[in-house]
Amino acid sequence: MIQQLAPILVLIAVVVIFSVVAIFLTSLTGPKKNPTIAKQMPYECGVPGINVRTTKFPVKFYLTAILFILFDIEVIFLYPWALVFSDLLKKSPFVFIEMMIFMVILTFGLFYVWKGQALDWD
Amino acid sequence: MSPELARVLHVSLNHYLALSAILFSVGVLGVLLRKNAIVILMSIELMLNAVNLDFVAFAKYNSNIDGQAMVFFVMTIAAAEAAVGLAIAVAVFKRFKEVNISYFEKLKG
Amino acid sequence: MTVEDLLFHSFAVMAVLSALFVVFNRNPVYSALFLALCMSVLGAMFFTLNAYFVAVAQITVYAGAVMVLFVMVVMLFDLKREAEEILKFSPVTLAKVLAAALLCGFLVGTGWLGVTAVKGNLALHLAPSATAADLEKPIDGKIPRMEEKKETSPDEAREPLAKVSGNPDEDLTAAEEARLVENATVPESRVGGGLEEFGSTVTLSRVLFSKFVFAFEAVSALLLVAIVGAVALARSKGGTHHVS
Amino acid sequence: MGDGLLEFIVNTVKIALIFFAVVSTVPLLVWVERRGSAFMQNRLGPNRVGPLGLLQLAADAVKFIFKEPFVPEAADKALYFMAPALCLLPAMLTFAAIPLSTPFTVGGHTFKMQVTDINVGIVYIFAVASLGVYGILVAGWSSSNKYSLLGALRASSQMISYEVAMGLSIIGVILKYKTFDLTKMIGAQTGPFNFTWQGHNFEPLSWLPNWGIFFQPVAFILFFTAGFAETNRLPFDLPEGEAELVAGYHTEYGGFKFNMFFMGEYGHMMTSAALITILFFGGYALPWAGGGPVQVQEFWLSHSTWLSQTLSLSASEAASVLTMVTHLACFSAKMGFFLFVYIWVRWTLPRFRYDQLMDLGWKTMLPWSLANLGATTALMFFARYNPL
Repeated sequence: MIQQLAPILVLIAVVVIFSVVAIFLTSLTGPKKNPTIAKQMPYECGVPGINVRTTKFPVKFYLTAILFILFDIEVIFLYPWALVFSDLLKKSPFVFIEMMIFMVILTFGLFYVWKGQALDWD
Repeated sequence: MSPELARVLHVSLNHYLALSAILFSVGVLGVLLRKNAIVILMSIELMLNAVNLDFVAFAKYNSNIDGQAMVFFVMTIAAAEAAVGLAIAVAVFKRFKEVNISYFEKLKG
Repeated sequence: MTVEDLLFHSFAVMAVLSALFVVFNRNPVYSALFLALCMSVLGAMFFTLNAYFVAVAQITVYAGAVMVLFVMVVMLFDLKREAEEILKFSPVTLAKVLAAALLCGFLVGTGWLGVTAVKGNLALHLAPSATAADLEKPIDGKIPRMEEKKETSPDEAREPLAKVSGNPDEDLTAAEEARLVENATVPESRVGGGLEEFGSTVTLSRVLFSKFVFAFEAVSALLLVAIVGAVALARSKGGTHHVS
Repeated sequence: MGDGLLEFIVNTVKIALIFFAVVSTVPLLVWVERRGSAFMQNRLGPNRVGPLGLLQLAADAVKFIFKEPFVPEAADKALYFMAPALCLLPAMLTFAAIPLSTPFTVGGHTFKMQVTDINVGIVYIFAVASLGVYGILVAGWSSSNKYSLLGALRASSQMISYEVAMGLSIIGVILKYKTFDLTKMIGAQTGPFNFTWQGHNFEPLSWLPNWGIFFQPVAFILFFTAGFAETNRLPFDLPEGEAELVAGYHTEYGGFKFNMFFMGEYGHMMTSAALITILFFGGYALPWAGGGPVQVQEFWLSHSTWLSQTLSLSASEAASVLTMVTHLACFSAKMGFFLFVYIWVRWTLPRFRYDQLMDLGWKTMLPWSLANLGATTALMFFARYNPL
């Protein structure tokens, strides 16, 4: 356990130290800050920028994320199943049937999403 | 380090239960104190996570793998809850431009 | 203090601090990011509990999916800092905080005492030198046995614990206490049964798809309902909130 | 304790070395990308600084370091500074689980050519890779710029959409190898092509290596395609579509902070190429070396006297070092090829439209990965329970 976890923690520390040192040192080496009004504004291509974000975002983006969560759960259940599938299959075909039921029910969900035009982006 | 302190700091199931209880209570506090519906949903997720910690700790200390299996079902419920809860939050936000929990009263009728 | 203890305590501090930031930060974006941190830390903690697959599943599902949705929603609603103080002084706030503190104390107390009580029994069962006769012996009558606890109703169940709560270790001799502490954690060799190293993932998968098969199929129904519900609520065309 | 401390220090140094190796591969890849694109478009590319323009890398680094540390006024300062690190971290953490070569022994200590030998390797990589979205979202939001936010939104939506197909395509591979461990997957791919159906071995194809791609070709195509989307590269680089969004989520970044986004992107690309190599092309194992790494070790045992004499190592230790170098070279060659393919595709294909991109992810790749999974499972099922 420690042999597996400790290197990850050390690597996190290395990356964090690298990032902090790099960002801090480059802020020292660079030329002095010279903020002008135009430079401080949000970037805009050639015209004076507007500082407020009033952009409306299509609800499609949330819907994609929501669907992702639900299918991600499906994938998480599939990983351990795939790991033991061939072993359990030697005992009985039940392991095949149970996942087929699971998949068929979720494919209904996909079908509903598809027909409900929740996946259309135009 | 005194032996008493060393004994208290030596990790056992109690420590995991205590940590889980603290996290759960922080989640409860969030639900009670906050008015932002999305933060309330987050606090509920925090409570579910505290329960997951209990399950995994029990699985280890009772050498019973069932606890780990339960975590998957808790996770599924948490994900379904977040998906539907945020869908409602999006719907409410589109109508009222706010996600204050008091606006949810106006959903009826 | 072993490395495991050190890891636990640092993870615990990180988890509690980030949980507190979730609740007490007025900017919901920070709340969401701190919750993602808290969940990742808990994932690392699962790793130390030898639950490898659960740990990565925790990070994939919670930190990688659920919290991404939260962060996206909060960022795109552009919810800035909240105007109201979270902890403004009023009797209601005080009552809320006190209620949560009481709950916390109660949970920690029951967890701690309950485990100490049960563990007395468990430690004996797991002691390497335990014989069959030892296992039959009740421990000193002071510590409730698991079987007794099951028979009592929830209200009565608190009673024996309350008795013990005075000082659980009071009537134990020093030798017994030392033995309890020694056996406080189940020895690694006795854990066996699939909790060692990679066996845990395979055993977990087997249990998941044989013992919990009904729950597993119920999960698919739950996910189907959630998909239909979320799409019906959130889609723009033909949804329940179609704005013309 | 002393021994444990030594091990800890040695491992820390190893981790730092692998980290800096990855970080310093990035400028090399940038050079290949610039020269390669120039070659493909019949231009010259950077050729002034140093031989073949190789010192351009150093010049770029100097330029990154001596830029004005610019922070937009409307930005959320804390998150603005954190975002580059959040982008770099998952890229490095995923690469940590990649086995680069066989372990080697020097002075009685065995070193693994891998930061951490995690037993749920492949799932760990997916878990950490899914955290890559945060860096992008945080960068886009904290910059307080509509282009950044739109770019971040597009990037994260695209990444999560293709993550489903990517995760599903891997299931077939796990079904085949019955493990999450990347080293064991490589071990299963040594030797000649071995496909047995109903007790009959496919003899005529035994000249092929036993690579995963011959068992899961559809999974390979899906994984490879999803890899482009996950790394936000052309033809799926809409988040940075410069005609619409200036530079996407890192519009407001400059200097070294921008460089860190770049490192993160190329880090993801390297992990992706390494994963393709391991899952479908035998990893570090030499093709056509029948006995796999063991055979290579045996070969070096009888051919390593020159090294064991010069470095005064024992024969087996010298052999293990040479085996490691051989396998590392093999792995680098395979991974380098796929990195080149990434660059090649970038300068060959045009960009998708956003609705086409989402349609491809949800309406083409998701059904295909489900079909691949169903077909693989059905084949395994009928191989066991033959209805005929």
